[in-house]
Order: sequence, then structure tokens, then C-alpha cells
Amino acid sequence: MDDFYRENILDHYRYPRHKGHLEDPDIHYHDVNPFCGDEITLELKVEDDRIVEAAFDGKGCAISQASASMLTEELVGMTLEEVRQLNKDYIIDLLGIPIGPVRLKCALLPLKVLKAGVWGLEEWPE
Amino acid sequence: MDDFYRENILDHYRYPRHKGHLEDPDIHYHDVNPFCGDEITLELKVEDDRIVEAAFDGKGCAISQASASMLTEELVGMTLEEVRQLNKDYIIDLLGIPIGPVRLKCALLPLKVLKAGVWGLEEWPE
Amino acid sequence: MTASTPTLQVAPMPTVAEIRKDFPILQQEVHGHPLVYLDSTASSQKPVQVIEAMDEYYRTIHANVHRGVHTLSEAATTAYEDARLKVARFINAPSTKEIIFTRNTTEGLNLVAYSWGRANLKPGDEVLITEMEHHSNIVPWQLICEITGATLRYVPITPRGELDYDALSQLLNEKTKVFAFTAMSNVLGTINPVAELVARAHAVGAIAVVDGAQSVPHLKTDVQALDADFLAFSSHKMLGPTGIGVLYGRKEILQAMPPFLGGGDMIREVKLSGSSWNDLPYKFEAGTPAIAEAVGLSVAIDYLNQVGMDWITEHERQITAYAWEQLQQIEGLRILGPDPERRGGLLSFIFGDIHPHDIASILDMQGVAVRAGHHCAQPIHDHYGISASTRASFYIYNSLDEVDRLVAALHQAKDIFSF
Amino acid sequence: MTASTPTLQVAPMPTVAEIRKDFPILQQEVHGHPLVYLDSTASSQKPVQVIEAMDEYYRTIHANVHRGVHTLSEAATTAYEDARLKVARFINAPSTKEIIFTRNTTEGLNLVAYSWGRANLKPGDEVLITEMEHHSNIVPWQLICEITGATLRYVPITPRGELDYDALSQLLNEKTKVFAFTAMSNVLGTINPVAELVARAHAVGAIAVVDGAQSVPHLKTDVQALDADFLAFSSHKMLGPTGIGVLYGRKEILQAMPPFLGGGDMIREVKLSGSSWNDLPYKFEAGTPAIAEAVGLSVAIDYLNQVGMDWITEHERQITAYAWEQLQQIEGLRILGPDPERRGGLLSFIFGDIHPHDIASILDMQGVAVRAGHHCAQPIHDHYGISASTRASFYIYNSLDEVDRLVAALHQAKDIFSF
Ligand SMILES: Cc1ncc(COP(=O)(O)O)c(C=O)c1O
Ligand SMILES: Cc1ncc(COP(=O)(O)O)c(C=O)c1O
Repeated sequence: MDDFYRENILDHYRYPRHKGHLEDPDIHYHDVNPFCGDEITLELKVEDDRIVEAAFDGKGCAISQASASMLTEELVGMTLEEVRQLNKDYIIDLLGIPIGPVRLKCALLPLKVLKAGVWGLEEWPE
Repeated sequence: MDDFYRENILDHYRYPRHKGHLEDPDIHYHDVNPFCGDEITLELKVEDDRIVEAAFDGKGCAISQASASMLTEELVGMTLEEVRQLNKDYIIDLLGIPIGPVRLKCALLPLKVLKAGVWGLEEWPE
Repeated sequence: MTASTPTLQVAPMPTVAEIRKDFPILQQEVHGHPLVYLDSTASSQKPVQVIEAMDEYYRTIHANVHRGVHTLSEAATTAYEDARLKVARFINAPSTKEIIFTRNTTEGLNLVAYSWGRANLKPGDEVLITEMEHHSNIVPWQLICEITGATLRYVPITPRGELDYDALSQLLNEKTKVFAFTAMSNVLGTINPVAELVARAHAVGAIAVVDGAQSVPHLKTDVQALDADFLAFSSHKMLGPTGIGVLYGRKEILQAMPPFLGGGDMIREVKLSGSSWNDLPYKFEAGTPAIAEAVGLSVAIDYLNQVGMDWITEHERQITAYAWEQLQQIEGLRILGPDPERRGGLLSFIFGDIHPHDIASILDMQGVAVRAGHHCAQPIHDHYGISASTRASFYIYNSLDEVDRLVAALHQAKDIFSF
Repeated sequence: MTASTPTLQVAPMPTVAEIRKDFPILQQEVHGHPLVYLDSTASSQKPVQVIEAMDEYYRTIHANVHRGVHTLSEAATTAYEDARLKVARFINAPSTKEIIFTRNTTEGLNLVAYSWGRANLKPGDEVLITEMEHHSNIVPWQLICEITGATLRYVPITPRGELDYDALSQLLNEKTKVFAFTAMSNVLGTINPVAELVARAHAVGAIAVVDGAQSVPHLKTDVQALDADFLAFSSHKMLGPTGIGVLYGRKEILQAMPPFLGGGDMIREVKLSGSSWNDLPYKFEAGTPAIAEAVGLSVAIDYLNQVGMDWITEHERQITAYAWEQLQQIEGLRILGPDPERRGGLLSFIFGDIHPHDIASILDMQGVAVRAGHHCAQPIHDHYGISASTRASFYIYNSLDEVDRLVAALHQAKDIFSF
């Protein structure tokens, strides 16, 4: 129990960082998890191939929302090329919990939306 | 072995009775066994709802051809209503051998053709 | 196959404790707690008799069916066709020719939509389904309407989670060529009056397609009494293996339909210039079928018959009534769908604003397996303005104690998410 | 699942005697004689490792996949997706997204014909197949050509039972949109040069669809080296269970294709107004899949890998060469198809004018299981002016002794029918 709903996950879920919308985002992307219907919208402002602002909106479980919150925190300052390198393990490390293949899809939804929005990669990160 | 290829089955296969064609048959029907491609054509002459002549032609295994030969022997003199009553067990008795569901289809092909030709029953006899 | 005789024969009335002994998977612990499996609506567990029958089939009689004359092939064909007879009797179908083996309910419904639909639907025609359908009874009709130009209409549902019969009367009319509906909703638990809905369809000249995925495993089914034209269901939801399902179809309609999948077994003759089709039911079974799975399904039906469908229905009614009472008392929990008297053995609910995934994960940590999500029925969830729900479902092997475990686990979830 | 480790690990080179120990069904007697199973082309037998893995799956981890977050569902999803990865590696597919689980080869070929065909074929286009195809690779194309108005053409075969390459050069042209052919004929044993045929198809802008039902179980397969666009095969012919097959498809092509069956799992979002589709491979897997069967197939692949595909091919080559020699010496027996060097492990023949059914029945009485009939390939038989043939086929567990048993039984048949 404690493992899965660690305090920091619940904390990001309760008080999500970067939740909301940007004015005139350079990148705006939205997608759903087909297996459960959860949704994430991601907005970015980019300067010189570097992310300068990030925001997300969405509805879903603690895992997907905490993942979005944690990810957007990391995004600011990242280059688009760095975004391309982000993978499944990056998110697992960020969350810091053991996670099976079904819940993993929840956790990866924000990253999927990010990579689709930035690079047109329409697949679940591997 | 002896059970399956009894002398009388081989005898009917070697020397088929009523093999050939009738002049101006009243009933003529042809069908195949979809599971193996064997074929039977049956021709009948009918007077007052009673079969007066019967002939078959076809290609196939000893079981289907012996079954056709034995069946045509029995047909002469039979009423069409009696034909309607003929079922699977009738053929099994006629052949007098134990038979599984796949070879049974071989054995029943002549009866199937008969009932389709006489009564329009397009199904394997049950 | 001696494995096919359930151990229940001696007991005049089965008890859940006896039944549970036949289900090896239920003996395990999950996260240190005895497993409470409340997800049979998604897929049921299998009794050891079913597992052993398939094992035995592979160890003693496997071969390809229908076209082999050697002993194993004759034996495999007999086993496969005996399963078809067993299925026919189980739903009281007049003939085995009306029993088509599919992969699952979904394939059965697609078969009807593609084959019957492509031959019979045209622009101006209407297909009527309901808002409480599983995606399997929605998407095939969306696809075939797009192909044929027919129009798809939906019967709305009432706030209580039942069909809106006033709307139905309007929507079902002489333009309707097919009315397809579920016998039991997998989200709301609503049991629809199948015979009445079939009669209504027939009254306007439409065929009636029944999604029996949730009804056949739980309620005694008689296709002749229901007068249904088609009924689709899945083995894996009724104690049988994965990989096989059934489509019952009325003979006259099946005979008139073009084939669906082409290949081995479904043909009469193949010529380079074209082909003709085999008799029913083979016309609709292309390629090597799920033979071992048919054997497993056949033994699952033996098991259900031995326990008794009436016993099963009554057993589920009792658990559901109890669970309803208990869940009602949890503050912030709202059950979707009708009262216990008008529903089958499942309860979907929302619980405050805790996301169903989180509820299910927390329950799982306590050994309680429930399903969370849209349960392949997004339109119902849209109807209630939610994107997901949590569902607990009951079957032959569940007990009242397990309901208590569910309730306790829900209280835990509340504690974790109470902020 | 410890059951997934074949017992062969210790032996550097397997022997048939060791392998046979893993196949319980081969230990039996038929009509008082030890069973000689020479019908693996129709369906192979299963090693105990495969049987036990499925048993174990049902006893410990069964649940529905993909949409459940409880422990069993996560475990079942892992098992199912691991099987997909195993299949991808086995045929060297670049990505698991390109592996679609079907019921069998037949369904895979129908999926391509219906989905790709409906979207891409129009009057004036040509579909090219060959006269040596199994009905599964003929009938779907006949059906889709009728629906789309495209024209179906056939590559003829030479008297030696190989493709007529002169005719092929004519028939394969810029009108050809798809060239579908078998990698190995299930009647003639002919092994077609897949990579070369694919290259020829690509040279005229056609896609290449390969029926791998007979090649994947017997020959090392590398879809990237072959450059095939689609490859379909069946689990039950490669030591795996019934009820599951595989369609490999090139990602770009699959992505552009409309879905085939509609229902659960294959959707992204279902709205009353229409639906959108899930990512690959799920877009093409509607409804609850054959989960236990995927687990069984995965262990069958482990088994094949452990024995080694090269060993299997070489083993079959030796038996086939020996059988060829022996059968050639039987007076009145004529083998169909090419010489042993250019064929896989099967021999179809005609024997005087004894009907193949009768041959097979007489062989069966001596415990020898062969197949008789048109083997779902009527056009080949029409080509030779016959309606049926008898086929003996060999696999991993067959021995040279068994060929001797076959030969002896054939002499018996001759005695019975010598009149
Ligand atoms: C060459 C070939 N293609 C296709 C098939 C069809 O396989 P399945 O019946 O498993 O769909 C077979 C099997 O008989 C075959 O030998
Ligand atoms: C009402 C209903 N219809 C159809 C289905 C689809 O069944 P399957 O996935 O076995 O095809 C389900 C199962 O979830 C269901 O509950």
C-alpha cells in the first residue's frame, strides 16, 4: 500500500504543479488512454528548441496526474532533443514505485502526450 | 481391418450395383462432400410416388461408393414417403460396420443426395 | 474424459465452500491476503474439471477436425461436435446447425454485422442499438452503417439505468432492419426483458440480435422461448476457456447469409473461377477451429448444469442484495443502475472523487480484485457524465464474507484519499 | 511458470527419442499398434511443457487483460504481452506492434483481404495468388475481389509442382496491387523462394502477403530478411494450442489500414457519433483475446528455440529424403510435387486407384495416421486431374522407423485392394 500511494505521489495528486493552461502555447497536445478513458492535455512554450514553460490539464487517476505533475516540473529547461530521449524508465524513476503493465499505461500517458506533441511520436514510450 | 473393409463392402465397391445412368430420369441430383471432394449423382424413375428404377454415378472411396450401391439396391420399390424417413442409422445398418463421424460423412453422402433430390432436404441426414 | 464429471454430484444442493474447492486459482493469496475475486463480469475463473479436460484432450486425442479419417481426427471431430451439441442444448437451440463457434462475443456480433448487414442494409434503413451497449455491440454497427449507408440510432436510458421505453416506441419503426441489444448491461447490471424486446423488433419486421455475454453465464437461456434471431456469448465468462465463443443464429437467416471469413472448412467447392459454400454451421467457421477450447466449454456447461442455473441466479441475487445494502451505507458512494431486484450480479459505483483506478489499486493491496475503467462501455459513462467507474461482480464461487472484505477495503481507500 | 523450460537444456543435441518423451499423446496405441502420427501438417502435437503452461496459467493467473489493474489482470496482461514479444523475436519482427493475435492463419489472411483490400482495391486492380494456395489464401481474395471489383489472377504451376516463373513475369505487373502466396505448399511440399517473390512484388509496387502456415513451424523465419509486408501463421501447427494464430504486418501499412473487427480493446474512444481506434497492435484485436493460448504459444516457441529451428529443418530433410526413397519403390505409387531437395517435410501421393480415404483408413487400422482428401487445396488437385490425395507429413518427433511402418502399412492396403 505505502509503496504504491507514497506520500509524494499523493502530494502531487493533491497539489498538482503546473496544472492549468498557457497563453499562446507553441505546442498543444491532447490524448486519452484507450484502456480507461483518462485524458491529458499538455501545453509548452519553446524558445530556441528549449522548453521555457509547461502546463498540463486532464482527468484521471492519482498515478497519471502525479506523473503529469512531476513530468512538467522536469520539463522546464529541457531541450526538445532531450525530450525525444525520455523513455519508460525515466517515468518509473520519477514516480519511484513498482508498477505493472496496466498501471504503467496510466503513468506513461503524460509522456506519450509530450512525445506526440513535440515529435509526432504516436506510440507508447518504450 | 476386417471390420471396416468387410468382404461385402469391397464387393459392392468392386462390382457396384446400379452404377450408370437412366434415360429420362424423373429425379436427378448431384452433390459433393465438402470435406473431401467425393461426388455422387443419383437418378430415379418414379411412378405413383414409388421408385421404379435407380442409378448412381460418382467417384469416391469404397465407403461412399458401396453405400451408394447398397442404397440404390434398396430403393427400387420404395415410396417417396419412405425415403423421407431414411436416416443415418439406416445407412449404418446397411453397411454393417462401426464408423466414426468423418467416415460417416462418406457413408451418408448418397443418402444426402437422395433426400436432396427427392425432398429438397439439403442437410446431412441425422 | 472422466475429468468432465464435477465433484458436486453427491450434494443435493451445492455450497459455495464446495464449489470453491474446484477453483484452484481462488486458493491463493494476493499481497498477503486471501484473494477475493470480484471481476467475473470481465472474465470468470475455471474449475479444475475444465482445466483437466483440455489437458486430457491434448494428451490423448488432439488432431485437426473434419477432414481426417484417422482415429485421432475422428475422436477430435467427435469431441468438437459433441461440444456443439452441448451448447445447443444449453440454450435450447433447435439444431446444432445453428451453433457457430467464434472467438468471443465480439466476433459473433461482427459476423452478424458484416455478413447479414452487408447483404441486407442500404441507405434509408436504420439499425437500432441502445446506449447501454458494450463497445462490441456498438462499433460493428458503426462500421457496417458506414459501409452500407444505413443510419445508426440509439435507445436512450433513464436516470435509473433502464431503457427508455417511450423513446424505444418511437425509434423502433418500419425503417428499423435490426434491433441489437444486450440482455444484461455489464456496467449497470440492468436485465433487459429480452423476449419482449425481440417481439417488438419482430412486430416492425426487424431482426433481433441479442448480446448474451452477461446473461448466458448467469441466467437460464432458451433461445426458442426468447425467439431471438441471433445470440452471441463468450466461453471465458461462463467458466470456460479463453479463445472460444458462440453465435447462435436462426437457421433460415444463416442459410440466406453470405459467408464471413473465407478459407478451409467453410467451402463446398473451390474452383479458380469461384467457390460455393458448405452447409451450416461450417459455412461460418473458416480455418482450424478452437478445438481444445470447445472441449473446455463443453465441460464448463456440464459444470453449470450440475450446479444448476437457477441456483446460480438465486445465489447471485442474494449476494448482490447484501452487497447493495452494505455499499449503500458507505458515505460518498453512489451505485449506478437499477435496484437489486432488477439487476444481475454486479455493482458499479463511484466513490467520492477517488478515481476508480486508485480504488481498484488500493483494494488490490488488500487482495480484493475489482475492475476499474469504462468497462468497454464509454457511452454509458458519458451518459452519467463520468469517465470511469469501479465494478464488483459476483459469480458461482463468491460468498457473503467476500462482500465484507470489499466493504472493509473501501473504507481503507477512503482513509488514504481523505484530504 | 517453471513448466516453460523444456527438459532438453542439458542435451547439446536433441534426439528424437528424448523429444518424444515430451509428447504424451505419442505414447498411445491405436488399434493395438503404437501410434505413428504423420499428420503434423494438418495439426502438430503439443509437448507437455505447453500443456502444463496453460494449465498453470488457469490455476494461478487468469483474468481479463489490458483493462484491469488488480494483480491477476496485471499478471495476465504481462503474460499475454510477453507472448507477443516472444513471437516478434521468433520471426525477427522489428516491433511487437506488428504482431496481431488472430484465431489462425485463415483469420489473418481474411483480415488483410478485408481491411487492406477494402481500402485499397478497385476495379481494374489485380490481385495475384497462385494455383498452389490453400483455400485460406484463395477464398478471402475471391470474396474481396467480388466486393471491390478487382480481378483475381493465378500463377500456374509446372508439372513438377513449382511456380511457373515465366507466367509469373507476365502476371505480376503494374496492375497488381497485392501478391499473396504460400511459403510452402501443404500438398506439394514445394518451398517457394519467399524473399525473391517479395522483391518481385515490390518491384511492381504490389504488397506481398505470405502464408506462413507451413513454413514458420519448420523453417527459420526472418520477416526483415524476407521483407514481407504480411505473414500469417497458426499456433496449432507449431507445437502450440488451437485457438490462436499470428498476423505479422508492416507497421506503416497496418497504421494506414482501417480496423477489421470492432469492439472492446480496439478502440481509442467510442462516442455515439462515431469512434476512433487504438494504437497498434490493439486496433486489430477486438474483444477478449485468446490469453491462455498466447501463453501456450509462447512456450511452444521456447521449445522450438531450444531444439533449434535448424535442427528441425535438417531432421525433417533427412526423414523426407528417406521416405521419398522408400515410397518411390512402391509400385503404383506416385508422389506429387518436387524432388526432396526442394521440398519441406511432407509427401502427398496417389496410390493406384485406391481412394485416399481408403488408404488412410487402412493405415489407421495399423496405427499410422495420415491425412486423405483435398487438404483444403482443391485447385492443385484439379490441376493434377485428381480429387484427393494421401499425405504423410513429418515433424520434430517423427523417426525413420515410422517411415518403415508407413511403408509396411501401404503394402497392406495394396493387398486389400488388389483386385
Ligand atoms: C499452407 C496453409 N495455409 C493455410 C492453412 C490454414 O491454417 P488454419 O486452418 O490454421 O487457419 C493451412 C493449414 O491447413 C496451410 O497448410
Ligand atoms: C455485455 C457485453 N458484451 C460483449 C462483451 C464482449 O465479450 P468478449 O470480450 O468476450 O468478446 C462483454 C464482455 O466484456 C460484455 O460484458
